Amino acid sequence: MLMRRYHLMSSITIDTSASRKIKELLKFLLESGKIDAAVTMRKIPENNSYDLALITNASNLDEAVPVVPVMTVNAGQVLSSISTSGKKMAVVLKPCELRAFVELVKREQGSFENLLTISHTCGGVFPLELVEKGQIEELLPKYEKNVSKGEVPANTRDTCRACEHFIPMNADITVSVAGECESGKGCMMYFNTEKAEKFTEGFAGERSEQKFDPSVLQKTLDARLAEKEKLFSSTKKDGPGLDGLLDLFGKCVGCHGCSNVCPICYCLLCDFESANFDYNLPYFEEHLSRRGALRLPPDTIFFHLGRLTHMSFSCVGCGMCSDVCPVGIPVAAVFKKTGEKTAAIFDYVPGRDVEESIPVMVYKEEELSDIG
Amino acid sequence: MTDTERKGAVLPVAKEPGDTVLDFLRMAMTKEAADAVILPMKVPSGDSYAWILMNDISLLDDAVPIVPTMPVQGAKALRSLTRKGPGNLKVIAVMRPCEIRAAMELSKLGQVHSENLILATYDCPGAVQLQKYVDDPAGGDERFSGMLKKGNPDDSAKSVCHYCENFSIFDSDIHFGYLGLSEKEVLLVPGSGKGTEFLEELGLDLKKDLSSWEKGIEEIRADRVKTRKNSFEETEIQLRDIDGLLSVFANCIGCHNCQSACPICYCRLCYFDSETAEQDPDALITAAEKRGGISLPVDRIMFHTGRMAHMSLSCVSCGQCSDACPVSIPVADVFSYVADQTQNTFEYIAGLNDGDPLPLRQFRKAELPGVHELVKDADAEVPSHE
Amino acid sequence: MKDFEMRESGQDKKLRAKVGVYVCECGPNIAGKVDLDKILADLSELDDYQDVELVVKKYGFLCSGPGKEFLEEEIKSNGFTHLVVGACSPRDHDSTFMSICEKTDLNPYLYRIINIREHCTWVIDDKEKATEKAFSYIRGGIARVLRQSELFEKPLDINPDVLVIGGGISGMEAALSLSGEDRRVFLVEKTDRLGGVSIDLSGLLPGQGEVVKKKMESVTEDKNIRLFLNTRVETVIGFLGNFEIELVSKENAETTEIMAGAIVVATGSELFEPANSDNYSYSESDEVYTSISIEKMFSGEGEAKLRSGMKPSSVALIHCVGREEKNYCSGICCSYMMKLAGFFKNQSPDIQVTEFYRDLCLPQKDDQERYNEAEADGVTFIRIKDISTKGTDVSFEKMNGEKGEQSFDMVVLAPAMEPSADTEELADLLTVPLDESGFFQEVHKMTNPVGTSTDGVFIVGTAHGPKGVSDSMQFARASAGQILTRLIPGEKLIPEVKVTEILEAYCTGCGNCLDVCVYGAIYSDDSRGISVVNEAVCRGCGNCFGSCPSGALRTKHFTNTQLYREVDEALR
Amino acid sequence: MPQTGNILVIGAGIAGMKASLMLAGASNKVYLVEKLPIIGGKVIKNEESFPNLECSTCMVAPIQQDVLQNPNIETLTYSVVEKIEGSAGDFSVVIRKKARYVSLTDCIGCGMCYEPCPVSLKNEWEENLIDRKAIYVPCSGSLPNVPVIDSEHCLKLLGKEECNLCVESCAFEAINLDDSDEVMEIKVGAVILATGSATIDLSTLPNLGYGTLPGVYAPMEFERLFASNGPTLGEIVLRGSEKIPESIAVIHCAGRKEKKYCSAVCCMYSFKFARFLKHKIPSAHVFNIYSDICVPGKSYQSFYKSVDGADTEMLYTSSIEDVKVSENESGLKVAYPDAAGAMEELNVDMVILAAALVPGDDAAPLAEVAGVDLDSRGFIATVLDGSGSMETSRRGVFVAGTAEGPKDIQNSVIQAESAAGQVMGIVTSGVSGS
Repeated sequence: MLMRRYHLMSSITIDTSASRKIKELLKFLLESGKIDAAVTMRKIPENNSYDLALITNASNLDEAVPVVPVMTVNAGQVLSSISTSGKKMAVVLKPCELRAFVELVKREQGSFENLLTISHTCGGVFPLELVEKGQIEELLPKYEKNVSKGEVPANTRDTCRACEHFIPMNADITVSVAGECESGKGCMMYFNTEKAEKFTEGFAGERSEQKFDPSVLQKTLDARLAEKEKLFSSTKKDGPGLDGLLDLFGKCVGCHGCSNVCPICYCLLCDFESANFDYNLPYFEEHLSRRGALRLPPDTIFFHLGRLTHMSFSCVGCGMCSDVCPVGIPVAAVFKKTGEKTAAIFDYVPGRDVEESIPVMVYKEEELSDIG
Repeated sequence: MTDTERKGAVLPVAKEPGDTVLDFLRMAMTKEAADAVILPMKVPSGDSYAWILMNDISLLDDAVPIVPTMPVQGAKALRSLTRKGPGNLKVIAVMRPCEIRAAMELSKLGQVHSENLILATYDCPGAVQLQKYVDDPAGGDERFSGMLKKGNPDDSAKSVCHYCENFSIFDSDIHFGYLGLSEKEVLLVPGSGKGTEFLEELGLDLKKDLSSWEKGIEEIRADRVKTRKNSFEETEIQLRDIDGLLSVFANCIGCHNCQSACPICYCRLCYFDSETAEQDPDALITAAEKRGGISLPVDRIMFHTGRMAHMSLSCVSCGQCSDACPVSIPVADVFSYVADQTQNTFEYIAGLNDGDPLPLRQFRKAELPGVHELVKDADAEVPSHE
Repeated sequence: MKDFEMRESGQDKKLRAKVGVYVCECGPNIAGKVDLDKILADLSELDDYQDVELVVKKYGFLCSGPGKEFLEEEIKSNGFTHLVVGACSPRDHDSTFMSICEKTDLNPYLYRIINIREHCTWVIDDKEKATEKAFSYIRGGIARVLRQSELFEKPLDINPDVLVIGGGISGMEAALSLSGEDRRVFLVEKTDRLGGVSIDLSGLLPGQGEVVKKKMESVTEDKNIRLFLNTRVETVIGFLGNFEIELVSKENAETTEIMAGAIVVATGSELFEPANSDNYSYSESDEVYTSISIEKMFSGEGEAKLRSGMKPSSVALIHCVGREEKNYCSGICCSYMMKLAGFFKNQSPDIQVTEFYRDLCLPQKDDQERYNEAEADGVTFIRIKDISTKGTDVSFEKMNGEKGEQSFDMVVLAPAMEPSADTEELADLLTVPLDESGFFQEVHKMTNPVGTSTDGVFIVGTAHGPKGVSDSMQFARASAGQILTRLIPGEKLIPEVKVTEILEAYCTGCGNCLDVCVYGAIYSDDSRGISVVNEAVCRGCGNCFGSCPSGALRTKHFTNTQLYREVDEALR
Repeated sequence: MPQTGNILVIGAGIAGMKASLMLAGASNKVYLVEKLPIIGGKVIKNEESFPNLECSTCMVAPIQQDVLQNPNIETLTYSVVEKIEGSAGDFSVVIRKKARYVSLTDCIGCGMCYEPCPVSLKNEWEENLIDRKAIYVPCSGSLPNVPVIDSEHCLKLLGKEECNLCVESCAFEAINLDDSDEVMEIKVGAVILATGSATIDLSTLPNLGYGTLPGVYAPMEFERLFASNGPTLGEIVLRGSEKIPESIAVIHCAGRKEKKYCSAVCCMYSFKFARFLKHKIPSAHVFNIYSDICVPGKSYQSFYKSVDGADTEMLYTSSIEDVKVSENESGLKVAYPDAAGAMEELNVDMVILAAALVPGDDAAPLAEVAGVDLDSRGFIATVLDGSGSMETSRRGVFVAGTAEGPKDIQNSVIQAESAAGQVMGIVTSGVSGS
């Protein structure tokens, strides 16, 4: 995977942790009135749970934990419902959340106009199960050590361990967390765009022209790619085709939770829940006479196939779907693998660039030549 | 509801109660009293079950009528089959009492047409919690057979099963009773006119006295009622005020799995997903400005209380909502506690097949006696300021 | 060939809207009570929408002649896509401003009147607060009007013909008043003859008896009235102007299908069965008759004789039979009982006639006179607190507590009038509710006693409630009047525009809305398993809107989004 | 002989308005003439109407609005019909539009001109319970909401003083003091008389004490006392003493003996009064003294039963005409013969008389002008053809409402629509026939 070349950007070195630095930035932006609201993860002490919060008053920032290995909801999905307000907002996004939002903007579901995006190199998040059991506190120290050493932390989400896009591609402000920050060399906050410069005018820390050196994260990248190989081979059950699918998705209970939490699934009423998939009696009787038996409710597996065709090439592998599956189907792994394969045909990377149009939405004369 | 003078039939003993049920179904299909049956079957990966409509008798060998866990609520399967009408296939469905009760409620909402269905239930000792079963199917099977013997749920079962009173014959057409009986004996009890006719058609003589079986069931029910009271008292403390409610649902991420798993939630698009409930971006942020910040996604408590308002009168506390929750919120306990109160207020029992229409869909002059007193007291206090 | 994008990129395709905001001074009523210029200034600086241009102006009297011309000109010259008028109550001038929109090419449903007079200036004395409230009302109105969509009137062809059910005096009168070259009347009678109950009545006024016979002749001769005897109505589907009706003949069970624009229910009434009241016990052989059998005797052979053929020398006329049980007074029994007393006196001058009554109800024009004549003729009137009979022996208790016993040759009971037998069945057929006395429920007791909640179905005569022959015929002519104004041959009917629609994608056919629809405007489409609104019948009352758990129902012009945005904006 | 689709309706009460709306609905041109400055008739004087005690203004205001906004109805308020000549299908009518001195189009009813007017006199519309100015609208909520100047009391119009106070107060130059009557001639195909009725002059019944004893009230006076837009804004207080009455007697059939007919509606409004009194003064004792109860029809008796015993105590008298009301030290004494004929006495603070309905004092002159006969009771007679026809003795002239005799609102509306139905029979057949 070709690492992107980075041009010279003004940046500051961070003396404290990335989380505290971003919190300082948010405080500065809110108090200076440059933004009306900030979107960041928050820790709620009394029932030690986490949630994504929209904060408009700087005094409420103390519970904010901008960089935390927890994703209760994909911020990209939530942004689609608030980004079109006229208000200026700074949003702290993990790389896959930012990429998910880019895919949504391409589908008219939001706009960057009033957003200042702040992202960071990401070490992956823990599954909701652990968050709900309140084990994040104990796992944090070991997690931060792994991340700073470029190793893949244990028991994070499988798609996070296999994620090679952990460097944010087009955020206004990027904070390098993985690989640099804790290794004593101090991590950097880069202001990639004029918007970033304009917003952060007067923010503490003297500026220096720096180039982001991706090679430092080469070790992390190699570890992630190895994990991906392992993950994709594990999802290859005994052969493709219906049997393979049945093995994987046989135990699906049809709750469609995976599509509800998926940032790319923005349809109000999924086609598989609409009247189109409501069969009358002759249908059942005819299929029963032909096949001797059929599953009720029907189309449990067909739903996953349908979702794959509708959105898998835009799947950013955030892992929310696997987390909410009541029967633990590795939905994210299957969608990430299929998605990457399809996108590769069009050499398309979901969320890389908002101007890059969605493969199925565009007709190009010379296309799919290797298949033809 | 058991009524004393009802008689049942004794079925030939087989290895397990489940096998007795399968023998009965084979006999019914060979005699063409039924064209097809709906039964759970193991999925290829072996760690869960799915409802299968089958008319090929040979497939019955792999079916598992008395199934350890409840991946999909049976009423949802019946709804998908009969929403657009009863069709002309005679089908026997063998399900847990709470599944058949949910189907009865759905029939009052035009979602299930049971004219050509024979709804069969069996004594349910409880069901293994779905995630626990999927993680360890073999262990799950073992725990379930233990429950079958004891007639009561163990700690692997769903929380609602521990205080379920309607675990035996309720109002289905036919019922397989075996809890509390000697080893492997299974009684077949008709629950409705249709059920009696069906059994007589099959040539079964319904003469077996059921009193000993019924006494056993009553004993189990008695201590279930006690557990129910304690559990509701606990939930009451948890839900004492809005903060209590907020803390119970604090981890909710708004994935609405509980609504999709619930058999009573038949709406195609939930009101809380539709664009009407969707906040206008500016209004959202203005609301946030008033409080200095809001949690995203917004309206989680509104969703749960709204769903309660819409379906709690038909809630049969089958526990599917807790099973489907990724962050293990005890949704079923909360909804069962509320449903208990709403259904008592209307003196309505969810799932009865006596054609008693849904409380909110009929107007009775004398209704809500409790409320009248409340209103009268309130009036008394307010000085009439004419 | 150039690669072309299947769709333009999102940003530049925003809605272009130009909203005219006109605030009426209404003389001192508004201008005097609020700081109008501040409102106009604040409105013009509204930055809620980058893609909407607001034109904000004020005017003295928008409802005056020049005001209306000014507004029409403004709409045309500015080419507004939406219009908001800050003025008075919609009840006063909503229709005025909508008709102005109709003169321009601005759809009248992309306009809103905001009541800043009755809601702000007339009720808030503090000028500053009134200004603030008026401003926020108009701001909410703009938000709502932007989310309104165009609606169009859908004129419907109508069938001017009329179905009249019941061939009694009121059915015949309605049929005769309605039939014409351009309007056929189908008169359906379940028995084998016309005339109904009134054929046996000799009528209160002289010559009233002949009226019924005359009406029967003109009905049979009228070429525009098609008569169906021994026929009953099987099914009725449809709405005002378009009813499809199936008639079934009782003789050969053959069905005929007819189309009609309106239905007049004239199914009459029956008499209360005295045996159902425990005060009166008698057997077949006793000389105890109901008033209708005596009427038949007098209008038949002209005499009322006992079974033995003898003329009675003493008669008891007992009023208010069944009045307690039915809990209503039928209003005309006193009049016709005194008439019968007169007939008995003519039949045998020295006959002893005693009338027992609980209350004398003499509201008609010449009732009192008839009472005075009867008294002069020697009829004894006894007001009773309680009464009971065994055959022809009557025991009673007067108002002063005195108890009395008397036996008579003949006893005539005046039973209460109650709804006819097939009322309930017909009510279901026509989705017309019944009232607490079991008669058809009129849509408004005082201002529209002939109409029903199902538009196009009218109730006349004693089907509406107990009444006399002339009142019944007046009800019939009133219903004819309403039909003549609503169903004008050749003209179209414009049903309500702001109706409710059901989105097929969301509806699961649970039927909640069916239960709450008073007008029977929603039916279930079993093939698709959903409910459907018949937009020609729907009155847009919104009852169903509240009953749908999944929000599959949308009332045009009052959608949730419109209402929520209006409130959100107003409360900013 | 030209058949014309125009119709003249005299009287804009509930009957006149309903008949006009029905005829206008069939695209006939209707001239609606009303002698008062406002439309609405008697019904809008009651706060609520029986049997379901619905608010009268809420029931009638939409009908008034429809009449005023209907393009086919030309409403001529403050006008009288002076001549009706010709025959059915071709009547020529002379109408005098009395000078209003206030322009119907310019005035917006802001009410600024009432206060400055120096003249003050009794307001007949409010049964003289309150005063009004020379420039006035009969009550708040009048439609059309435009005042009229009473030329018999305005100082300027009487030539007594050069007073211009109302003109100066009007911001819209809507007042023109040298306005004058206007006479117009129209051709109509049919005429409907809907001029309503009046209550008997109770002072002609000496032993009931109306007029001499202040505590004795006529029914319309009590209606206005109870009305929220009435003289006392709904407070029930006794004349002079302003005291809230603790005990009230409602005496039925006042004037029935003299008029020799039952007025059909008094029982129902007497029960309504009992309900009003109990509602406004919960501690009050209410008595209804009756000899007969006339509650015809399917929904009246249930209202009577709901009032009987709950809001009032029913006292039966063997002869209602022998009831006597006299003064005693604490208030009023009502003497009446009980069931056995023995005289009973009742001490109350207030008496309300359920007065007989009689033809309005303009009924006879109207019959003159319209050339129609009156019946034995002085109401306008109909041709008694046994089919309840609303046609009067003169072909083409119809009558509806209480002008034909005492009746309730339901029957007035039915008669109005029935008369309109008959008119449409002639006019349409007339028009289409020609």
